Amino acid sequence: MKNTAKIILTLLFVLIVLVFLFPGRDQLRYSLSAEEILQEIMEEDYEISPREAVEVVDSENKTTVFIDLRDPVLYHKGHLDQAVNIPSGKLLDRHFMKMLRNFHDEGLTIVLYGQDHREAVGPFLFLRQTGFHRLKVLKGGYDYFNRTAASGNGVEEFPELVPEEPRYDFAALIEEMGGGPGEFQQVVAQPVIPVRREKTTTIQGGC
Amino acid sequence: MKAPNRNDRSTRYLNPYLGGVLLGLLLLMTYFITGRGLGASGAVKSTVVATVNEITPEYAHRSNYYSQFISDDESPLNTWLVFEVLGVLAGAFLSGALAGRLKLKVEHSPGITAGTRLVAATLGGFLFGLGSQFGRGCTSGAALSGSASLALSGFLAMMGIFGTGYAIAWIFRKLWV
Amino acid sequence: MGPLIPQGIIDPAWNNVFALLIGLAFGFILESSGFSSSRKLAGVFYGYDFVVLKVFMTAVMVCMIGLLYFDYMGWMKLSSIYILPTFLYSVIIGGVIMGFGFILGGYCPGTSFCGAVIGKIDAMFFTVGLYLGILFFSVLYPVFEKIYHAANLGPVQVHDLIGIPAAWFAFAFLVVGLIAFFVVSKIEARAKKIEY
Amino acid sequence: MMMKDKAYWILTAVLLMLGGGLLIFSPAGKPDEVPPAELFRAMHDSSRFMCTDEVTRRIIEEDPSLLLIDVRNPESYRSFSLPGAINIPLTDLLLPEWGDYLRAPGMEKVLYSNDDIMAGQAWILCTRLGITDLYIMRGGLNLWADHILTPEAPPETASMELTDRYRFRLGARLYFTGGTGTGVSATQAEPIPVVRREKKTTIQGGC
Repeated sequence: MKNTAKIILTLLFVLIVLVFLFPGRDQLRYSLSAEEILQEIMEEDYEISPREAVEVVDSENKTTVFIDLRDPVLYHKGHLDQAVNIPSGKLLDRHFMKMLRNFHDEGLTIVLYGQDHREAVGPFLFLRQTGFHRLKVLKGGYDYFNRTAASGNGVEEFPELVPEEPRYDFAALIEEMGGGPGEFQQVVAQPVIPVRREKTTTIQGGC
Repeated sequence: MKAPNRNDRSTRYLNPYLGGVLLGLLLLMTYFITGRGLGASGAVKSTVVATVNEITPEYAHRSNYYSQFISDDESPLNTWLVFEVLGVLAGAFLSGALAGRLKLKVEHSPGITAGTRLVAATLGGFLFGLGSQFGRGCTSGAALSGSASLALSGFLAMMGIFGTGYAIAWIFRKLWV
Repeated sequence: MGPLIPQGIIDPAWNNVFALLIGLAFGFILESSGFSSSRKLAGVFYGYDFVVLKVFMTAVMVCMIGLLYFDYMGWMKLSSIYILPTFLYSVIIGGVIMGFGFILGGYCPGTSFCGAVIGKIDAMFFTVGLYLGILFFSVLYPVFEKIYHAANLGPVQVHDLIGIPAAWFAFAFLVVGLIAFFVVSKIEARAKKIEY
Repeated sequence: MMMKDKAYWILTAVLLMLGGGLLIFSPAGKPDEVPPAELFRAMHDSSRFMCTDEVTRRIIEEDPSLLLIDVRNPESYRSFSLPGAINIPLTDLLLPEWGDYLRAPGMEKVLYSNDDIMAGQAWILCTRLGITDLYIMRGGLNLWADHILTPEAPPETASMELTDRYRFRLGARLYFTGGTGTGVSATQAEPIPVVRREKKTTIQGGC
């Protein structure tokens, strides 16, 4: 009996070691809870405007590194001065991750940008949640920066390139086309009091 | 393993750690297949409900308690736990038979008579039955499955059972040692 | 993906078949670990045989870790299994009564079935007592009803309550359990040998 | 005797290893969270977007499995939002009372804002928390207004597909504005071709 016990336990042990070695899950972990990150993007200023970016690019002391998240082809067509190209889909590749870590450990602020603002949203939130805290996003992305930089010191604004700015007065537009705003029955959602869902009723009690 | 008599197969048991690992894996498998743990006292409850329903159906339907477990199209005995306990009986019999432990006897400490032991056992069973209803499960249903699934009630039941056991063990030592 | 039957991966018609098979294994393990002997079981309270503690705690640890791994691997979410709801007063009262029952009877329900089926007459009496106890409860249910439903905390889990990740709790539990095994084995070795 | 108890030591080794593994693997977050690597994969999956035409089609069909969620602030929501949408401002996204909406089983939840920046942020946070069947309306209300309220007529030589899509948009505009739209002659306003199932794929292809 004792031998059987030994053999079974040893087999189990081997099996477990194998399970242990094979999944090879990466070491990525969330360093912020979802609530914390939400609070941060709502309250903190994590965007840098194209104007600021122009200044940063022109300034001497390097405390900032720009990461170009676009495709290498687009990157080669033109990018911010000294920007490093890390295509957003390859962010998790080991050497890119290591590169980012190094920048971060050197105390540099990492500024992400894509062609437009949207491209940087995912990578920003992802990196921010997994431990990068000196992290910013170039507002409006490369397009907005380019237009601003090209306009020199002009006061030109490009509202169509500012993220989340409504480009229309939607209600007015609808009205103009013949439909009154009253057409839209808005459902005022009642926050439901969360009913602790009885954990699957089909599974009934133990004893 | 301390078998008093090396040649006597009937007192040779599985290594407790191996038994524990196997039991744990079985419990895990049970969770994986059925989504809930093991149990035992629930089967007795079903038997109680079934007999009461058989004897006085009106009372059973009127009672807040019994009516929870009675449905018109199915016998109260047709539950998962009843089948599980039937399996337990078969499995234990098999194991006992293989190890040569099948023997009709009253097991009691030399300090007490068989009669005392039987009275104590019945009383103990009565209390355990009562307690298992309060605890919504017995040692296997509440303490074992509950603790394994990290349920607070499982740990409370476990602490209740073993804590009380240790607290009063001295009083009842005559029964055992 | 799991649990298999509630998720419809295995047809619910198999439910009772699995119940039988799982029960079979359960009974076999309990009996062969020595849970069919009340004197062996009671040993845990008198220091001469800690088999209950060892088997029970090992099973809890193995299953707990297994469930957490299943959860981590995404095979079966911890939230998809049945978590016994906590009715605070009821479970404590129940636990205390069961403690008395354990000391007096020397069995718990599952083990008494094992004992009864291999011919322990005391286990059979225990089972009869069990039946009577549940009958008693069910008849007096109107009296107990209030306390039975009092202080419902819902299906709360320990790590939620303490506010630490489940893995930490499991690890702490593991360490405590393993140390306990070591200690009780020492006690066991020193205790007066009892023949049964 | 204890020292010789091999079973105990094997058990200890195995369990401690497994337990240690849990400590390493388990994210600091809550158990239901999607691990970072999976989140990363999900956020590069373009199926998280639902295009404006698709959303419009389903609004018109009054698809009961569609739940529109406006994540802008309450003022913007009150002034204009899509019919049937509920308002969960991004700030309040993670409040427990919204859980029942976000986790409503069998519903396809579509997040939108003026652009798809805020909706994208909301999508990432929710996905991390294990919420599924969640989409972003690509381009947000701005693009929706471009496409549906001010559709651009395709050139004469355009393919059938483009023409059909244009007609669909005109029809949809009629649905939303509810009247004689400016610049739409009665002949142009074809009956809405929404019920024709086979169109679905071609419309989807356009976004």
